[in-house]
Amino acid sequence: MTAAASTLALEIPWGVLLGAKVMIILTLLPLTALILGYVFLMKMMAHMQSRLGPMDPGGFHGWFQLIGDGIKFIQKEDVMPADADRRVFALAPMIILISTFVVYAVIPAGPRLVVEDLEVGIFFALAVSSLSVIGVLMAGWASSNKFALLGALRAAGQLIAYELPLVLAVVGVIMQAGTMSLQGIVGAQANGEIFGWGAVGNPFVLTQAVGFVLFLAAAQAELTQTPFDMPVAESELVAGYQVEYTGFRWLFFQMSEYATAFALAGIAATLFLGGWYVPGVEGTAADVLGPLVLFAKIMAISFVIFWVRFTYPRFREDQLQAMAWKYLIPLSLLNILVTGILKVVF
Amino acid sequence: MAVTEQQQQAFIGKHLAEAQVAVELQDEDMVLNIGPQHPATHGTLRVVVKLDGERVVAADPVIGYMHRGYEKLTEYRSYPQVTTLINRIDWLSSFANEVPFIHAGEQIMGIEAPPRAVYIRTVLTELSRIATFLLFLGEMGAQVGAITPVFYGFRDREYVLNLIEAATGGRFHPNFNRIGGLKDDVPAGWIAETRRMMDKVFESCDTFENLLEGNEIFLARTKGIGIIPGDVGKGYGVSGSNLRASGVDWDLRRDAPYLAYPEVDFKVWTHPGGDSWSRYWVRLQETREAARIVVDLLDRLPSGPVMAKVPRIIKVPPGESWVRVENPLGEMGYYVVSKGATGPFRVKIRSASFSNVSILPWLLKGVYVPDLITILASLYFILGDIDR
Amino acid sequence: MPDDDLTDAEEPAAAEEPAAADEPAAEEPAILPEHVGMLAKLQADLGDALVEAVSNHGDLVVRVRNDAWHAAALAARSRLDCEYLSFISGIDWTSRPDPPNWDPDAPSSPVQPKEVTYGAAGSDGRFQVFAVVESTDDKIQVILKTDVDEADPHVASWTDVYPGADWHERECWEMFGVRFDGHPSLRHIYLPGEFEGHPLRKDFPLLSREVKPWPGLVDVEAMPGGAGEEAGDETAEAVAEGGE
Amino acid sequence: MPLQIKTPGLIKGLGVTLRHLFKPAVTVQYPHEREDPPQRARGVIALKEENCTVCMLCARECPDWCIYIEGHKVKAPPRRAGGKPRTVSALDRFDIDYALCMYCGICVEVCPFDALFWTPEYEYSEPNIADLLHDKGKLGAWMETVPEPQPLEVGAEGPSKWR
Repeated sequence: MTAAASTLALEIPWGVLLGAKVMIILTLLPLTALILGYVFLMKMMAHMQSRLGPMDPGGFHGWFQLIGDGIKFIQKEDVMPADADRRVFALAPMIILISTFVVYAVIPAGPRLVVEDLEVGIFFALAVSSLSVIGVLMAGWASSNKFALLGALRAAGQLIAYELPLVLAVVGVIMQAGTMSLQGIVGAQANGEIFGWGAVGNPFVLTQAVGFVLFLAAAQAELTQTPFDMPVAESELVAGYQVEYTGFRWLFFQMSEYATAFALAGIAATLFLGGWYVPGVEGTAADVLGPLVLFAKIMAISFVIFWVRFTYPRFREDQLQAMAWKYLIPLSLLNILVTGILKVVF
Repeated sequence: MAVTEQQQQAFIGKHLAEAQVAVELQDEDMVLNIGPQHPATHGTLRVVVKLDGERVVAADPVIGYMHRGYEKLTEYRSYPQVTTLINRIDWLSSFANEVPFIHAGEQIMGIEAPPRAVYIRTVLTELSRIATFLLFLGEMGAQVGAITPVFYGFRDREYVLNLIEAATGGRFHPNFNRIGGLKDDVPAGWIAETRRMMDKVFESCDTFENLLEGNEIFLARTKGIGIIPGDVGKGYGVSGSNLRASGVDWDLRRDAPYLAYPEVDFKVWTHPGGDSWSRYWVRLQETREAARIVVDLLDRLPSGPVMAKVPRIIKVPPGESWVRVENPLGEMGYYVVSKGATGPFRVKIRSASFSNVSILPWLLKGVYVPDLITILASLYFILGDIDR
Repeated sequence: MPDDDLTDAEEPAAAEEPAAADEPAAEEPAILPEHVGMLAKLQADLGDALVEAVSNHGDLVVRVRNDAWHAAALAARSRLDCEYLSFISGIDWTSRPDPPNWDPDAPSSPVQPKEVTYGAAGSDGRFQVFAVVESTDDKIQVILKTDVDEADPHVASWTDVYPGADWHERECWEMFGVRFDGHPSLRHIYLPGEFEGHPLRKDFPLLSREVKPWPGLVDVEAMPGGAGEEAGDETAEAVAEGGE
Repeated sequence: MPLQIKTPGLIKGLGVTLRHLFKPAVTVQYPHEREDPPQRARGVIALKEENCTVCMLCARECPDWCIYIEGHKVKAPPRRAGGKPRTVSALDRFDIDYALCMYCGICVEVCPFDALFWTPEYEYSEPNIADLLHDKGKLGAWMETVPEPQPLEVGAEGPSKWR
């Protein structure tokens, strides 16, 4: 969805280009968070619970609610606990936001619509997305609050445990596509054939169904969404590592939560659902249509993520660890093994 | 900086001494105050837990943040005024709170309410049971992390509250019982409406069964968590569904009959498990059973007056009476001592939640923090019922 | 029959307290037939420590001597299979000094009679501790009472018989000042640690009812300028009747 | 605690929420649409001033003592022509402090002269707690909203005593 076409960018000075890219992501990130927050948190959850959600702000179904909330948060007093480690406390939300921010850079939204088409795109995306653990730990530690500390420790254990199945689930896709570049993976799916029939390509969800489910489960944990929301568990730890945050700092946490959901859904859409590719559409048309298609796929995956979130109860921390180490990781290793064998056979 | 040892010691010295909390701190332990302001304690219960990691080493519930001194207040009020007060003890099933007190008064006076009044009292008691349990069925979900069930719980409870309001004028505090009967009969069309709503209650129970009761994550979170053996429960005075979920077949509606229960054929649900899931399951079954009782009673509602002949100014003759009933939360009883005045001389309120929660120090040893929340939720207490 | 001892014990109590004649217990048969067996079992264990027993509105009320309070719990638990503790609480039988702003003649004011009377199974002092234990198997319950010395109120703790007695005894100690010997940690349960006094004792005032004037005391003002000049006495009385 | 993924319980739960997504919501959009409470709902107390005889019964029976009444005696014309003029009590002040009121309805019930009525109106919240003290003018204004007594259910005896 970004418009930094590398072919056109040759003439533009490096600094200006970088600034433009940063600005694009900076506008995109809150926008996606707003869209997810409004569509799923405000409206879908409300209707699933026999409610309407906000209806008044903005006139039409309360579309302005979240923007209004954001404005409110910015106005709020910046409250910091007396015993807080002030610098770390202030830095933590930034780090979490930055880790999300960088992921956006590698997701392709069209043949030329990508901020940075890295050769190791998927590796890079998964690596930087796990940076948020550091932010969470910093937030929990600096808050000088026992609930926050418990939440942060839970988050650290959980995010590390789920980083592994997340990466392992992707390995199957990488093996099948033969590249780590996200554009390459989209291309591999577009040109793929299902038993010799290549009209719609081969979205890897068909051949990597296990990997897809594993990826979604791990992403759910990575995003600390129910049933894996122990770090913030409001009925146990009140709000976990976020408990002492208010105003715009808290807004950063929320924004990064939804933006990360969007980013991970984007990666899932790219890896498993064919990304921006639309059969039969090439060139500039794909640059226009691609973002829309990708957006639709992201919304579909986000729907599943949030649907699960609004339905299920929460695991206990030890159950979560058991699930990661006893089920998801062996399963993903098996998936890699089978993919490898099939790759060799066919 | 996070909490240093010095700060922690200072904290213990300052706060724990004040509240006289019996938690001794050793090395590497952390004291965590769950409450008095905490979403899981639905009210102002404070549980001081000593943690080793996330494992609870010792727990000491601190109650009294909501103590309103009802036993003292009743001594300064007349009988009708007391009725107003006591339906604020367990505010979720306030109609059921009024019944035993009124019974105690009627017993000392030697008055019996007319059959129609007794039937309507029974129906309203069961309706408040449904209202309480529907909220529990959702609330329990919220405590183990599912956000949606609690909304269904609130939504479906509303159907029942509307019925109670249509009959009594108050959603939460009906104040409908009078010594000798009821304030008034139910309005026209109420019975038909109640029948209609009971169908919705059955539907709602199915929803909870599908959404939560059979959910594998829910099972993993509640099965085997917080097991109360029947004998221990009895020693602590745990009652109601909590005791029945421990396999003790004990229901005052059947075993010490009152109201119109002897005339109804109903099943007392028990579960041998004794864990949090059993408590959920038993309450789910009891909600259905209560709806069945309501329908059954409405079919056979006798006609006639709803008020016996009583003097205009009620003076209860000297005497004392102990009346206990099976409230939604468990055994609720009033020990009313009268000396012939317009108000009671002494009222001992035996509320279910007080005893149900008193088992917590025993029950919470060695559980994890998330299980603590599950256990608190599954015991289902109302703070007003603990503190009175 | 153990009943013989009981009737002996009961008579002096009834003789001492003339007010006891008003009590329903005096009108009913002293012990209901279904309670005779229960009482015999308790009597066997407690002997003459069992001071008095009556059936009160279908419940067996047993008063035991203060030093037999613990034995009573054991007897109820072992002999009657009463494993279930309903509650332990206390009562202060003295009359309350009514708030100064109360009108004792107003029909609705809950002013208590000033003479000290005692309830079912009697009492010989100001404080009493009473408890209800139930048997979930036999579906029976017993109300146990014991007198507590006013000057030094104390009684044995039940915590080793019924673990649930812990909180109830804390509450009773806090509210009435009755010490429970052998209780592991008798500390405040509802009220803050520094609270002084025992709120449910009758001499502890309920301030909310003392600081505000009794609404009945503010009466209708007389007519300005020669009230009752032409008004007939009947009408004035009618007003006064409505007013009081 | 073995965890089984993809078992009916989890799927059934998803089904419940998905079905609710397409069901109409039960929310009542309050300021735009309002729910009508039942006729018996104890919303606010209305005062019929001409019926009040300043007998103080309600004020005394109130568990909270939240009713404040003051009155004075006035002369009224005789009931029969040629009779003596009577002395009646005129109401100076009749305040109900809704910040204290427990909505028990005892005052309405004990009033021997039918001067107090319940009405289901509920829209009288105030940002300032002192404004919850309704004087007799405000209480009198509620009289318009007092509903007719409802008919009773089949099998009930006598007319409704509800007020």
